[in-house]
Amino acid sequence: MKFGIMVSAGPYTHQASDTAYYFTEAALKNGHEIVRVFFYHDGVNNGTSLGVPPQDDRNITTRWSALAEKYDLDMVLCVAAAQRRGLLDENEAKRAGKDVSNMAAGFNISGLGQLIDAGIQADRLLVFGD
Amino acid sequence: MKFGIMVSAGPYTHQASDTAYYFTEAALKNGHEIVRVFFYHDGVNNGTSLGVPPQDDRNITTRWSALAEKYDLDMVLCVAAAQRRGLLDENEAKRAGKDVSNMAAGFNISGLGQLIDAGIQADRLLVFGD
Amino acid sequence: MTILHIINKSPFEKNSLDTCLRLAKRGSAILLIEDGIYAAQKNTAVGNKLAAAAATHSLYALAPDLDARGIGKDKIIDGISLVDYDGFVQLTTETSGVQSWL
Amino acid sequence: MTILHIINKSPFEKNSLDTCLRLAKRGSAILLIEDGIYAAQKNTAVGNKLAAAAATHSLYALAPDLDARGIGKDKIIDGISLVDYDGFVQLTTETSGVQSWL
Amino acid sequence: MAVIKKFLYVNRKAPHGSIFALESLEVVLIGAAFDQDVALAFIDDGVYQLMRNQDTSGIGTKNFSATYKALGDYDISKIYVEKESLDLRGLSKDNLMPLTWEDEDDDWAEKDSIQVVSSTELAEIIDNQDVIFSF
Amino acid sequence: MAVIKKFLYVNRKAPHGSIFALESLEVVLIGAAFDQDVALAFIDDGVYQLMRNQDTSGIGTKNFSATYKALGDYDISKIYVEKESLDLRGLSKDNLMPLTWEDEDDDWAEKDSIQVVSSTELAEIIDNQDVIFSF
Repeated sequence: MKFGIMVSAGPYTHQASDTAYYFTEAALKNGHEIVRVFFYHDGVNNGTSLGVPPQDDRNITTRWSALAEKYDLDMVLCVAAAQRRGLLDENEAKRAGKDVSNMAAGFNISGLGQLIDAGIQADRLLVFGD
Repeated sequence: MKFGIMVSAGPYTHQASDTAYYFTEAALKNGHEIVRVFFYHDGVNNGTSLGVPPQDDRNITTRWSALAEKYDLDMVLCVAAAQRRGLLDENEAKRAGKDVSNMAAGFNISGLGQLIDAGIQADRLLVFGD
Repeated sequence: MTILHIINKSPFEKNSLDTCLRLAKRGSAILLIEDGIYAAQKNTAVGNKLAAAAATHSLYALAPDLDARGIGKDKIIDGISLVDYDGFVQLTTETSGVQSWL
Repeated sequence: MTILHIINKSPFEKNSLDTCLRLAKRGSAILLIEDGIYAAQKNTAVGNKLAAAAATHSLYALAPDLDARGIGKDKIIDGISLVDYDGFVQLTTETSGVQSWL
Repeated sequence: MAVIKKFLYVNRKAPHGSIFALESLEVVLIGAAFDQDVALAFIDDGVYQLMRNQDTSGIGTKNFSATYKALGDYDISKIYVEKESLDLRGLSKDNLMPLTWEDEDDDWAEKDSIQVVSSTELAEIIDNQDVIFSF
Repeated sequence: MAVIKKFLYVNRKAPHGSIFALESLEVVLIGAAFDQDVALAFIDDGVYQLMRNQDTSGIGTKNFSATYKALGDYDISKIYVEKESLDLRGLSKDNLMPLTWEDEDDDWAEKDSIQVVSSTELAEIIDNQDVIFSF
């Protein structure tokens, strides 16, 4: 079965981002397909390359990155939500006149159309949020 | 009178960060002193230098930076909360082996002791959050 | 002197107002801000609860937050005083401390 | 076939469960996750409401979230089935769609 | 031919106190270009999003409430408001902004987009969706 | 001499679903070094923070519940739990972790830190604080 996943909450602050991860991982392990993981609202903060959680805690961002690498996942941050909250890839940073970007490996920035498209392509769409 | 301000919510996502700003501005205009504005939890996201809100919207971070400049405000992000969420100044970035930092003008990173200290120094401590 | 209690959450969504009304000492002040101002509208179950509290507490609401939400000043409970941000600051100086019921 | 309703908020803090119980069609499934699992404990006002819903809905709770919160399996309402993350995925394939009551 | 799916946007949060109402509207507007069978539901504090006379000038945020009136231009004509949510808040349809659309199959007659529905009706609608976005 | 202020940490959120309980505890531990008159209040879902037998291994997050037991070592001995909050949730003190401190003025006798208080008592306590941190 094909799943679309929407993540609406930031990492660490709400458990929703953890639950989304475990659900996605379980779906993949059970042979399902993930059409896309779309990060919206504060969910875009999952994609920061600058997070430095305590040593004895999980690293939510690198965990997503590793999952994306392993399963060739399509992970998209909403561009409007990301710009508002200070998540920029190199292109967006350049366009905004900023000299740095902070996008972690495996995450891409794109428009909200990708969320709608995930809804169309997937057999089930799930929202994890606050 | 001396005020301490704690901001617990991120910019744009919750109005708490706007209310904290307007309260702080009104207190200053009315001749009061702000001991410190301490950003905790998702509040640390107010200090990102990479936010690019829509043209027709307020820029919450630059608004804080301008207020700090005008009134010589002490604005502190909690180091532990900031590291977890990917907010790093140059020192923290270097220590974490990251090649970029994303701290906006007027914000500093320090420990939770600065929050307690604000509670001790101030006549009133207010929490704005989600 | 008593403290100022602040409510910024909708009473229809969260339990913050109920808890505040249970734990705000008689004589203390209660200020509604942000989505908390939805409690101010009269003739609702919530509004009636708050109207009853007007007998024992000083009630305030932040006017710009009422305006933003389209709640007319003629629709709010008798006994609620409206303040602007300056008035909010003033309130905190007249009370002995502040508790935010997030 | 009916949809799966997901609750991730405490019923003592937010109105999500009440709204879900009002709007989940008879026969549909309800899954408690994260802080939503606090609704699963029996012999509370909330628990009794949910126990009543067991007659008309299929009820589930995410076991790792129960464990995290120290709610013993012997303390939960009869009629709630426990699932792990694999079971959660399975549930979404057996229902026709998903609504999250955030 | 591509399958047309039933999309429902569920709005349960009050405007202004948090960004969910605004960011939900942004999804709806983008989604309108995709030719799906779209409906919006306003439940619980979500009904406050449609209040008349919202004026955000005092809090310095964008007053996006006018945008709801443009939904008809995007061919979004099914806007469900739960009656129980209105009742609990002491509101009726008169407190909400009038939202309309023009029916091209009926000589472009202007019609009301808002349908106040009971919990029972809304439960049926929700259960019939293919995709539900929750805010 | 420095004035000693009354600090109250108000905990109203459940653990694990959000980070507020954990980040509140971090403030309390740092604050303990400042020699103020510190108390903690657990109200509403905050009482769940003190539940026995929390095991987070299945959700992959830190089990910080053991840390509450260390509060006594930081000379934090005033832990108020609202009775009404426990009652509503079908809980009693027996469901909570035992938290103790050692009274140096009483030959280091081990004493109970948790005081279950009524709303009326807690209202009085809250009103008497100089600084309240809310989570």
